[in-house]
Amino acid sequence: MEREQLKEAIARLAPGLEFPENAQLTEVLAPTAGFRDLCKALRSDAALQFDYLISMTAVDYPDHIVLVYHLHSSALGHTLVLKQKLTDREKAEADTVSDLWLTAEYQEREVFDLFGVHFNGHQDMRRIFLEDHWVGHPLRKDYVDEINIIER
Amino acid sequence: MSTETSTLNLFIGENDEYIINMGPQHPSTHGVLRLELALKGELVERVVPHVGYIHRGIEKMSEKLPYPQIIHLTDRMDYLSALMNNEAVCLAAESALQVEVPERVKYVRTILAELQRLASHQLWWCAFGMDLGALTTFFYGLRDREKILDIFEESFGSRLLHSYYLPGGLMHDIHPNFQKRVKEFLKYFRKKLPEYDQLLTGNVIFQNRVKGIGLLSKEDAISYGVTGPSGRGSGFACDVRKHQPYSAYDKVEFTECLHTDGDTWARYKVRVQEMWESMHIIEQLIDNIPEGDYTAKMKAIIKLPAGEYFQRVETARGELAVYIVSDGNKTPYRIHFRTPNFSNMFVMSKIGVGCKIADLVALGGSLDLVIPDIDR
Amino acid sequence: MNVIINYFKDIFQGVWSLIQGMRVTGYYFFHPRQIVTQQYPENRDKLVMFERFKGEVIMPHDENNQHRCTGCGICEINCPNGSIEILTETVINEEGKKEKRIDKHIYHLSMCTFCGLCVKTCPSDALAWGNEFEHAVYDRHKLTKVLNQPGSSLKKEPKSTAKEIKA
Amino acid sequence: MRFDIYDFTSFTQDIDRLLQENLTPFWATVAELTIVGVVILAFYALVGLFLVYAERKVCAFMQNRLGPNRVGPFGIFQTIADLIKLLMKELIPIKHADKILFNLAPFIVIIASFMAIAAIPFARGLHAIDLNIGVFYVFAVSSMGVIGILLAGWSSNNKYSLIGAMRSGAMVVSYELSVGLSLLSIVIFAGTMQLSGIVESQADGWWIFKGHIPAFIAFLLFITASTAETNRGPFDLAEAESELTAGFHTEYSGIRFAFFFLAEYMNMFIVASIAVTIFLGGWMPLQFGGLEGFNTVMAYIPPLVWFFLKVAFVIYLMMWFKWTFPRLRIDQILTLEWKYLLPLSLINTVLIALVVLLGWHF
Repeated sequence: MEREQLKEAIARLAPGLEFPENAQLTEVLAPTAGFRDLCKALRSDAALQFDYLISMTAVDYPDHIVLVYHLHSSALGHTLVLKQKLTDREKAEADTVSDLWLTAEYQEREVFDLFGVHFNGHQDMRRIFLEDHWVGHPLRKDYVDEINIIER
Repeated sequence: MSTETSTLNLFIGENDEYIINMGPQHPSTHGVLRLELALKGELVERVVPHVGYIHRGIEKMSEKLPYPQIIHLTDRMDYLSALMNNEAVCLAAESALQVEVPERVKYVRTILAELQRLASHQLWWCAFGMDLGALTTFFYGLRDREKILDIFEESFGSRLLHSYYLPGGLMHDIHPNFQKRVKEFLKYFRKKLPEYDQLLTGNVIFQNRVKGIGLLSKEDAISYGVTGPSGRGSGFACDVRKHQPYSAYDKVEFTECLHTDGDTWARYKVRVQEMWESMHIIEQLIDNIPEGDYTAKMKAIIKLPAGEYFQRVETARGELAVYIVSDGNKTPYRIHFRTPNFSNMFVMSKIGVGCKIADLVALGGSLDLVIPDIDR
Repeated sequence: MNVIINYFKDIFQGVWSLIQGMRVTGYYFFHPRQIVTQQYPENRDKLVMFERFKGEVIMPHDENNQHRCTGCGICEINCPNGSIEILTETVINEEGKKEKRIDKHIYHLSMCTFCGLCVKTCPSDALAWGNEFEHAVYDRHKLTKVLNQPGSSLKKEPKSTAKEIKA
Repeated sequence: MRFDIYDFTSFTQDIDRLLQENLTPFWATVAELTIVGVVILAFYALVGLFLVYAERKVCAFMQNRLGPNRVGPFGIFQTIADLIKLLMKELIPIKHADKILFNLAPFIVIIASFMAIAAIPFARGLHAIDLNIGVFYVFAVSSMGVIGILLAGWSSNNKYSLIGAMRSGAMVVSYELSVGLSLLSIVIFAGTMQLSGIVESQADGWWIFKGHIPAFIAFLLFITASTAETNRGPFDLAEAESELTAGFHTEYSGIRFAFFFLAEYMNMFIVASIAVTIFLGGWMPLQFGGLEGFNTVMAYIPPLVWFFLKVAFVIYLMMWFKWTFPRLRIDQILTLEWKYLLPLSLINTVLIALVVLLGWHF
């Protein structure tokens, strides 16, 4: 599906979607509210069928965290970058999509571990790589570890 | 799946479950993976994977390093497909800079990727045999893999962790003997690969051990993001080489090996078939490597323009995706590696249920896990 | 009846497949020439590594004990692990001018990941790969090496030759 | 004292007479027992060491390797070096292990295999005891070892060990049947359970040749089932190192581990000896009717050489199995026994009974 068609098809699904220009792939910035419903629609819509979550990660900016979902349709072969912006860095929360794409269960755990984003509705919200008593979330830009991180 | 049941000292878990820890030190977890198993007799009732024993924070480290220096870290994720990992970062950087790499580089990268895939599948084959108790396979696989490693060593001086690519091309040109050696190897391995079938594939014990074990449906494979030969064993057409060709894959003819059974046997067959396909791909390219420069003209300091870049590459184990967020500096603002083993491994908690311990070993072997790739 | 035939067919096919496998191992058992083991310490004299083998970073010196390192520090910047440290000193040369030149090129082999960026980026081709691979020592500090030999000096050569070598 | 390499009867009788003449009957018996014990013990250790070396060399050659080649020429002293290492190693005490059983288990395993050696006839007149129910005795004693394995697994306080021990128990219980039935088939042929009698009955041809196809099938069944009984080869589920790390002997170290190790190899030797005695004519040379010259040459080779050559062949066969095949799963092992080996053995036994009744054998 061409990029413009894809944008049209997605824009039909939910209001308030932004389509940033000059992106490498088709990109959608979705509002936090109703994000799960949008995901559900993206997955089940016959013209879209985004059934494969390639990767799910987060990017930490000084004043907000962006969750990035790379979606792919195994049947139709188009790719989409779905984003949502979490403005509250201190108590970052998002809705889980782990029941829609099963791999998200572990990718969300990773984001929780390294970025400190809590996913509501996730059944097993534990740290995945680090020990349970670890303090801080290492991939945040303001994370300090004077022993292990050597600045040069 | 609450945390309480994962207490190590409990001899008996909930509902009279017999809890054992497979790993982190265990011969068949292929690294430091810990699987917490709840058993009923020999039957596995629950698999809870615990990872992170060798988490090195490659993504965090990469945020402080210029792009050429990130490449040597990618070697250390999936060390058995180091060249493909290198390639992923290079391709992402090249597409960001809109550099057209010379044809020679594309050809060499494709040949090397396929050689690496062969080497990786050979190691998988021999380790898989060993998981199932056929110890001799291990030596045959390593014997043949050695030939590929020698080719690598002659061309770029290293056997496992190559860091041979740079954004824009290669570190240096391939060795003059490269083509001759690769052709010799192909001739040799075309004779040896049927031996693999004779020894293991046709064996009735082996077939009984792998058939119908660890059934993974296509829907689950897609939903779990199980890619690579493991996903293709379930009928998930996920070969990035085929669907989004990069390097010289659009110039070669090869089939995407698909099996629909989704069991350990299907995954095994896909990999053995891929070894044949890899040889087929190399044969098409090896005589036609164009002359030319081994690298495109690059600036001394590589700065990606601000933006986000996403590159998918097919490694020996599945789909590796690199996601780079650049703010225009010489270091990435954020780099994320979507590693194939991360998704491939967690599917064990689904398909491992109901197996016997021995089956769990078999299906773990068939997923071909490399643990550093999970932990990054 | 079919069941019984299949039963015996299964047995025969199974046994046949087992014999196939035994043929492979049996073949190698009776063909000891196929053995690939290298008897390492014994074959040390004959052992030739590939010329590009990355054993360690070295700084080649010529017969006059001269090297090409100008002490520019590009390798130090390009090393991802900080395994190269360059100590320079300022001396007054024959012409009476102040000149910066290398004092010690320190190489921590214990931290090196053999990525090859230092050798690749060196503008004057002062560094190269050595074939030595027996690095085992009893003391970690012995892995920290000074690459420029004591008393060595910078090779003065016309710029054109340096370029030719690079090309 | 007459020493005849072809017949040890007079030799052993002479020793017996010598002792009886010089000592009281009680002390003579004690002396005889001691001699037999020491000889068998020395033999046991030697064979064990040699077999470990042989296995390592055989598997190395099958895997394109050289195998041990450092200690002594061709590494022949490697196993001795290993033994010294094992003797010097610490016996690690296990917390919460059942101390008595834990220490007892290796001895049970080794005693069981030790006892079985006693009944094996190495040459005419060369055996510790010639029971008239020899087959039955060997059969009974050799399955005692599994008690040791069960105890080891249970007392180690290790979950992997326990699983390994239970597997071993399940296996032995089932494979006993096939072993018994395949031995029984030759007992039907020979009409005796005395091991030396069975060997003597093969003077004109080994049972594997004389007994037509049923005897050959019985041989295959016996090899398969006994490989399983010795916890070896594709049936090494009890230790299954890729699943259970080391199974029942995970927690053992030093000499206790060496006992398990030695017992495994000795069991292999015993099983091979039984197979040779029953199916391959024991110490009898290879004879073909009608080939007089060939038969004379064959008969010239001493029986001890014949016996050990045949044993080496059977052991090589078992090693060949082990280093070629993948391991079976526990349910497949039981399926193999109950669905394939056992019915086949039963049919085979009936067939042999028919053959014997109709007098079809040679």
